[in-house]
Amino acid sequence: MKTFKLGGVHPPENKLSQSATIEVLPLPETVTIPLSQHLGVPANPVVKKGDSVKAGQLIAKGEAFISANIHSSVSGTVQKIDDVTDTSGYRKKAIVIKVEGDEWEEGIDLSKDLIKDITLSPKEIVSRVNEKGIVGMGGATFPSHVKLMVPQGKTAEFLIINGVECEPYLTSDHRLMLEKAEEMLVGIQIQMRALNVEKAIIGIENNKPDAIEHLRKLLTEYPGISVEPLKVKYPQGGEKQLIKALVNREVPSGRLPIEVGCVVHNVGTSFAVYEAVQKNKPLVDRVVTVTGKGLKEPSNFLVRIGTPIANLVEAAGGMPENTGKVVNGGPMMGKSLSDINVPVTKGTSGILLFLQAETSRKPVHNCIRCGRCASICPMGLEPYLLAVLSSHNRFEDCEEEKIMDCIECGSCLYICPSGRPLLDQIRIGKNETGKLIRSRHK
Amino acid sequence: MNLLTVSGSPHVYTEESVSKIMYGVLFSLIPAALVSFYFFGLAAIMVTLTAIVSCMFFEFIIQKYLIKGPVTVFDGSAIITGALLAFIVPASLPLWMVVIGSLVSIGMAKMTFGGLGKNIFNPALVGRVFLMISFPVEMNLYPKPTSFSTQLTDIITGPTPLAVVKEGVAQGEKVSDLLPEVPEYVNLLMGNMGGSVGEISAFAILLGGIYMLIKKIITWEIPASYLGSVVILAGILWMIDPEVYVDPLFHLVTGGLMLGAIYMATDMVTSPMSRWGMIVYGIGCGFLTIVIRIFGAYPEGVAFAILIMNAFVPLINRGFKPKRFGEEVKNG
Amino acid sequence: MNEITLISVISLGSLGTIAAIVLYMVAQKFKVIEDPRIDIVADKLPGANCGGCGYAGCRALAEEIVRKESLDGMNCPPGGNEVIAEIASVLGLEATEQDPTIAVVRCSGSRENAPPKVKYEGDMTCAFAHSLFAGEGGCPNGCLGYGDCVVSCDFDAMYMEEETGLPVVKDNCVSCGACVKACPRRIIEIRKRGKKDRRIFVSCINVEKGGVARKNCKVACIGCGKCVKECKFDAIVMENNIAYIDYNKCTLCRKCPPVCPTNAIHELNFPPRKPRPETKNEPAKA
Amino acid sequence: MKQWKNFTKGFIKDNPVYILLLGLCPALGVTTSAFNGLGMGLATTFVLLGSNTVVSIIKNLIPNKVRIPSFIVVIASFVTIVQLTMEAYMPDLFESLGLFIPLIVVNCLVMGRAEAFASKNNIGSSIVDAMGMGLGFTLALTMLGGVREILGAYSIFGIQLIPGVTDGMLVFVLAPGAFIGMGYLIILFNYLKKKTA
Amino acid sequence: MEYFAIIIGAIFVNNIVLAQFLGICPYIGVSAKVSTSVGMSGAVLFVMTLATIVTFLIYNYVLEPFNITYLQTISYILVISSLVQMVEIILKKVSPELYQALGIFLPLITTNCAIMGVALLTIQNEFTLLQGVVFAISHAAGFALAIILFAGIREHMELMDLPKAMRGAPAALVVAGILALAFMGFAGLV
Amino acid sequence: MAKKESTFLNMVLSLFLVTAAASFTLATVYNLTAEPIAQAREAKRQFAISQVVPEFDRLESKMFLPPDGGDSLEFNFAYLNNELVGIAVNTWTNRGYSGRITAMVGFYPDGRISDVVHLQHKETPGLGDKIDKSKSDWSDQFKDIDPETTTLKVRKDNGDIDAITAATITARAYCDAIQRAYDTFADHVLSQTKQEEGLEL
Ligand SMILES: Cc1cc2nc3c(=O)[nH]c(=O)nc-3n(C[C@H](O)[C@H](O)[C@H](O)COP(=O)(O)O)c2cc1C
Ligand SMILES: Cc1cc2nc3c(=O)[nH]c(=O)nc-3n(C[C@H](O)[C@H](O)[C@H](O)COP(=O)(O)O)c2cc1C
Ligand SMILES: Cc1cc2nc3c(=O)[nH]c(=O)nc-3n(C[C@H](O)[C@H](O)[C@H](O)COP(=O)(O)O)c2cc1C
Ligand SMILES: Cc1cc2nc3c(=O)[nH]c(=O)nc-3n(C[C@H](O)[C@H](O)[C@H](O)CO)c2cc1C
Ligand code: SF4
Ligand code: SF4
Ligand code: SF4
Ligand code: SF4
Ligand code: FES
Repeated sequence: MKTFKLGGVHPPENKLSQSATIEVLPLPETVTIPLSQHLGVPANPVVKKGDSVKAGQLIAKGEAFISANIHSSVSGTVQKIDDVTDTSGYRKKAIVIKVEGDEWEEGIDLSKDLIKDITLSPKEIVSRVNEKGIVGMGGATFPSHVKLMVPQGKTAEFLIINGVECEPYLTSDHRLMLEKAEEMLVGIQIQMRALNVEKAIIGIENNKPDAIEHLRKLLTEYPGISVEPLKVKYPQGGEKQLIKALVNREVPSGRLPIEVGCVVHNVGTSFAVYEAVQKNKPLVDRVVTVTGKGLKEPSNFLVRIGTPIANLVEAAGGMPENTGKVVNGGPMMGKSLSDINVPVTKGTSGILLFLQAETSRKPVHNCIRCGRCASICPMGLEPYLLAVLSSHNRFEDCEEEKIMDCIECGSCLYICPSGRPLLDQIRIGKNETGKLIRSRHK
Repeated sequence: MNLLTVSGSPHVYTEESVSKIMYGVLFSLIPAALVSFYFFGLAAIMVTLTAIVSCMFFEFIIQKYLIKGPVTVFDGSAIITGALLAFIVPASLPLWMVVIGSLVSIGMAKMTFGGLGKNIFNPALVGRVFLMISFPVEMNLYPKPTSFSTQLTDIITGPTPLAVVKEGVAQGEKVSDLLPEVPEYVNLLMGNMGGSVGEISAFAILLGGIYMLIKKIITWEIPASYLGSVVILAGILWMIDPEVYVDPLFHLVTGGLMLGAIYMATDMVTSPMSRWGMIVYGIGCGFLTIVIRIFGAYPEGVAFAILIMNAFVPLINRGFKPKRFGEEVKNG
Repeated sequence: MNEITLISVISLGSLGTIAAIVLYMVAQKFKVIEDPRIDIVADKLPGANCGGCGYAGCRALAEEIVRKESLDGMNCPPGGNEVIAEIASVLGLEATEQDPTIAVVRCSGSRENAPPKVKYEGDMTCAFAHSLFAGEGGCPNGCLGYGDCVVSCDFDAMYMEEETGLPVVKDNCVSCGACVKACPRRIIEIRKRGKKDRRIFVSCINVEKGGVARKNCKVACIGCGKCVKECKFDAIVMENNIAYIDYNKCTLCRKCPPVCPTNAIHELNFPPRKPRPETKNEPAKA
Repeated sequence: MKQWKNFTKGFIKDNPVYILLLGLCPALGVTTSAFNGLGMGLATTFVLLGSNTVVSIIKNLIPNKVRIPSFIVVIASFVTIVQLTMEAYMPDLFESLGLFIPLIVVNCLVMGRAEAFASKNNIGSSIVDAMGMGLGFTLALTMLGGVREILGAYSIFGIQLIPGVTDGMLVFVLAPGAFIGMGYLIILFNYLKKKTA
Repeated sequence: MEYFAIIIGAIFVNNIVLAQFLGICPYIGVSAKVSTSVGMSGAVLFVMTLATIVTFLIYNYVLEPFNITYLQTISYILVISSLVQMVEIILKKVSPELYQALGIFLPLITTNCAIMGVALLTIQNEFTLLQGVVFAISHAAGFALAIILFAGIREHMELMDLPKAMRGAPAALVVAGILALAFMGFAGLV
Repeated sequence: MAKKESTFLNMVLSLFLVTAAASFTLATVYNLTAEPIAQAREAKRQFAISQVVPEFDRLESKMFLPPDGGDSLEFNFAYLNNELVGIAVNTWTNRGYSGRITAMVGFYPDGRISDVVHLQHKETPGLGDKIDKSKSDWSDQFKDIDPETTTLKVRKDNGDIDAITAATITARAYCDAIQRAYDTFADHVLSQTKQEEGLEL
């Protein structure tokens, strides 16, 4: 079975919510929709305080090349457009909407019917995806329409669909592949047309045999698409690792996948593309896994963007008394929250509740130079070295040692027996090195 | 109040920890210790205990009163240093010398550089070489193995097999005439020979090594390349003239080679990080060991070889980087 | 004069002469035009070529000094400070006489005033914490308390105070500015030392609106503007919800600190005031 | 007062060996015993004294370009004088210091003081400087020699500390002991310097 | 075989820095970076060879015949220093790149025990000119080995945050001591 | 006084003067010390000889080639009242731990060793330097032995000499030096006396 070669770790999988079907979460009282839910420039609001909006209505426009439109996820009145506390505790601009009923913008097809015929041209597809504010659902929230435009002089050979879900605990993609498989496959076909590629490969780790099975059965109707089971290994979902595993090509350091003829999209993105193109529905809801060992009912919810995370936790049985940490995303790459009243955004794939006993980091010792971090780094870097160079402010050396190649997968910090804050220090190093490199280009 | 914790990703961590690794090593040392206690009796036990206790003591004193940092005596690394230091000195060594060795190991070779993980040279080996140069007389008297004895003084000493062969060859005697003077290979393998406390039984050490390999405490690269290069080099010389150069198997099972290759060269702190670095390091150790054993003044070269290669580690780490992802474009 | 003496004098003398001639010729023939200041500086150096400065000999140091036009971090063990001072005067590098300055920490969000709302784990540096979240106390501008500034100080002029968790600048600060650069939140400012080392400054840089700021921290500047009105010398400006005292205009009249409703204005090294009814918060005592 | 400071600075604050790290080779090479250290130290002090004096006398007669060769010649002369005298009257010491006597000529300390101090100061100060630095050097060498002798042979200035025991920790008589001993003595001197500052 | 003994002896057994204590100042001073120590080694190689040749000639064709060997020290240092200064001046003009890589170390070496020491030892050992050259080159190689190894270790220690009191010279000397201990293992190779 | 300009003439002249003055001074010192140095050397030789042979009033020196080649050895025949009381042989070996060892071996005219003292060595202090009489009485074991009947080898090599602990190499080398002295002695002196004795018979 295929997998990527270099490094990788095997954290316990803990897919607690694996068999919980996707439930639709009831509407909250207010939603808070941040203006920056994607990689790139924040969107500019096009509504004012007091305006009444419908679900699916454009409320903020992404005007830069790398930016994305934002639509209202509910119907109601705009309460304010102001700074609110975001996941990190800093304050960012957001539109707060008081929910009144559930009225949708016209032209949005809310039926469950599967529409297979693709009528739009590639160009139209891209502009539809752009218009509907689709961003990558795999975590990076990179505006998808950008990735659907092949740069001049390059050709895409493969569309790679990321159904790996290598993060422990998370199951939203898994459920999506089981419950919305056909829609997703149509979405993939749409993306193939936009990119003008013949082949699409869906990579799925073999801890999801039911999903592999299910998709394989459906594939006969969708030529050009294949499913490839992969050996479980974190971070297989990283796009460079996935490309290596599936087509054995290495994206060169500092380059994009298109360099080796690949474009990677997440299964959730394909589903969102389907809805945008065939149903005219903007990205206003998503599947979120709510899980954790202390939680009563680990679940998968279909949630409107902007719903407070507290609501999700409540719906999954309430926050356990001895919760020590709440993480937005997976345990390896997610962000820990200082406040659970922050909203779900386009990039929220899961909410993870850790008990106090589970969360603590190990006491920090000196690095014993065991080399484990270097041996598991999927990018072939030397985390111990990068960390120490970064903490000595030696950013030129960091650059030399390819710190910018780090995908922040967290494997190194996970594995280190000395509990070194490797990734923490590497992140600082990446930031500063990035600044250094940019200042040189100026 | 129950505050939420904030930290950077990731949020899950392995169960591995420094002390788990260290105690794993200690556990794997048990067979070798038992063999030596059997052959050298109470003297070996005393030397081992003294070394361990004094290493821990010095580590504690220095961390607490000189560096004034956190005290980590129980992370196990000082215990290993003590145990390994004891394992590479003769069982008949006066205990006060063992204490000096411990002071040198911990105080000079480890704490001078800031403690665990920061030292450049293997502490136990620095201790041993220091003793060897300081007290050549005492460090050259090796007790003869007996079955368990409680004798502490007037131990009968004799040369180690390596010394017998080296001395003999230097006098122009033939290897085939010398081999009958040393124990048979089975005895050499099991540990029935003169030598330092813990180095005598290649077999027991191998057992410990296999345990550490399975537990992933060490990797195969260093022991394999070290032992391999010794066998190859000794083999070449042996094929040139078997009457002057003893056979490779003899090199493998005598002296501190096995202990060195499995426990000392593999000390992660003082060995290279990347796979190829480790292999180069192992080969360097093997080469130097043979050079010193065969051409140098000392019958045994493991300690010097590893220390010298320790000094090369920073350069090796610079020169042998892991293969980076996307370094060379390979398509297809 | 016996024979040995004669031979000695002749042979050594001719060696010396030859050396001088050859050196002169070579020096003439292979002249390289260089910054004349290098020669001047090299002349001042001991010429021991010991390498103690970390450069390859005296001339190398001289070249480096002239190239960088600075003496930062350069020293000459045999020559000592006198030599360096001399070079400084030759090159005109002395710091022009200035009002003495000192680093000032502009935050008082101690553990008590801004109680922690979450717990932080990980690399205990302000740099990383800053990039990760707003801080345990919740103030996105306030001191994180992990002491990057203290670490950066080469002069042992800062320490972290145990109870408050805030850094304190000691008197021996040379205002090198290292801590200013090290603080990811730009909390530290180099200010005039003031007469008799007396200083008045607003110990807060939170630009959030008053209410929000106050929610996290009891001693935050809430931008109420009372001090601005109080100051007779126009030394206080209000921008972005935060008051700032211009040390060039401030006359140390001590009028503003009492009017601040949150005690955000600090005065240092003044004689104690007559006791006031309310208890005053004074975390940063130098 | 100033002269006194000038004189004593070489003892701790600017100790040529431990603080300035000058003239390390003889400091390490000959200090197998306190006596050797003392001998070497005094020999160096003599050269220092002589060269500082002469250099401060002739400093204005020498054109810049041949300044260094001239100073070297002056120093070398004094070294040779020491060499010859010692060979004649202290042959044993001469033998044990061996190569390091002629090498005084390249001792950075001697050249450094000649250049840095004597070529800029009058005779009086130059002599004081030479004495101070020389004695600091002697102190350093004697100390290192003493430490090495005590640890390496359990004796000091040839006097056995433990009657009957002559073999100490040999390392300290050999090369590694010199480095190690000096390493820790530097720590001591840094500490003393801090204390006295 | 004799040359082999000279080479091994000079590089390993009697390493100029670690066993003979010559050239310690640059060993401690110019070993902060691997790149500079490589440059330094090159310069030492060059000067040591040159100085050995010249002093050999001076000794055998001037001092010895005129019976004024007591002028050894003074004539050597005079000749070596002038020579090096000359080479430096020429190098600076002729090849600025080489000067940057090697030349800047030249003045540092002039007044250095290693050069003088090897020149004196060549005479003491009664070598022929060729042996002397081999001797000098091997010693330079020994110097290079010691200083480059050491520079690697120092670069590494730079990142290790040693205890404050140990930083700099003390740690460097202790490392040198342990290195010297380790090099004693080469004893008896020749 | 202003510094002199670096003109050609100034440079050459001053350097010449400095070197000339230096060499003149040195030559003077040399002349003054030449005598004491020679004396010191001679005293040392005399002292070494007197340590290994019985009291004497006259010395005669001769050089002999050792039978295995190599540098010739200096034989000092010591006479008391014109009677040969002993022969001090300045011998050497290159088999020391580090470099050459030279020693003075004293023989009685009948071939027995009267005493041995080292002259120069570079052996390791604390180990090999036990050949030094002031460091250890190890070399006393050579007194009064007859190399004819005693094998001058360390016990390890099946000889009769106790090695120095942990410094067998030095001990071996010392034996080698003494053996060389004896061999030469036997070749050139003993055989002659034997011949003379034989003639007399
Ligand atoms: C500045 C920038 C430009 C990008 N341009 C393209 C592009 O032209 N085509 C494309 O397929 N992906 C593009 N990407 C997307 C990346 O390849 C990648 O999918 C995205 O960063 C998220 O991946 P991750 O979740 O593995 O980090 C771009 C990303 C960045 C940051
Ligand atoms: C360490 C790492 C792990 C990732 N794991 C996954 C994953 O399990 N599933 C996934 O869909 N994307 C994962 N991603 C994101 C992908 O790299 C990539 O951004 C995504 O598949 C692109 O698709 P999208 O733009 O549609 O999100 C991971 C990224 C990184 C850096
Ligand atoms: C630094 C050092 C110095 C040594 N010095 C001597 C010495 O002076 N004489 C000597 O015979 N052996 C010397 N040795 C060699 C060892 O002591 C060697 O083991 C010993 O000579 C072998 O003889 P043994 O059989 O007595 O142990 C020295 C070894 C080292 C490492
Ligand atoms: C596999 C392994 C081997 C070790 N070998 C040694 C050793 O040879 N000598 C020693 O002092 N410590 C050894 N240690 C312990 C520890 O790493 C050592 O004390 C550090 O070098 C101290 O910084 C070893 C540890 C491990 C895990
Ligand atoms: S976080 Fe970066 S450095 Fe660490 S293992 Fe992942 S890619 Fe490597
Ligand atoms: S895993 Fe941790 S202890 Fe091991 S080398 Fe990396 S940072 Fe050091
Ligand atoms: S870093 Fe500089 S400015 Fe800051 S406290 Fe220290 S000396 Fe003062
Ligand atoms: S002032 Fe800045 S650098 Fe210093 S502790 Fe506070 S946040 Fe950190
Ligand atoms: S004293 Fe030898 S190089 Fe400085």
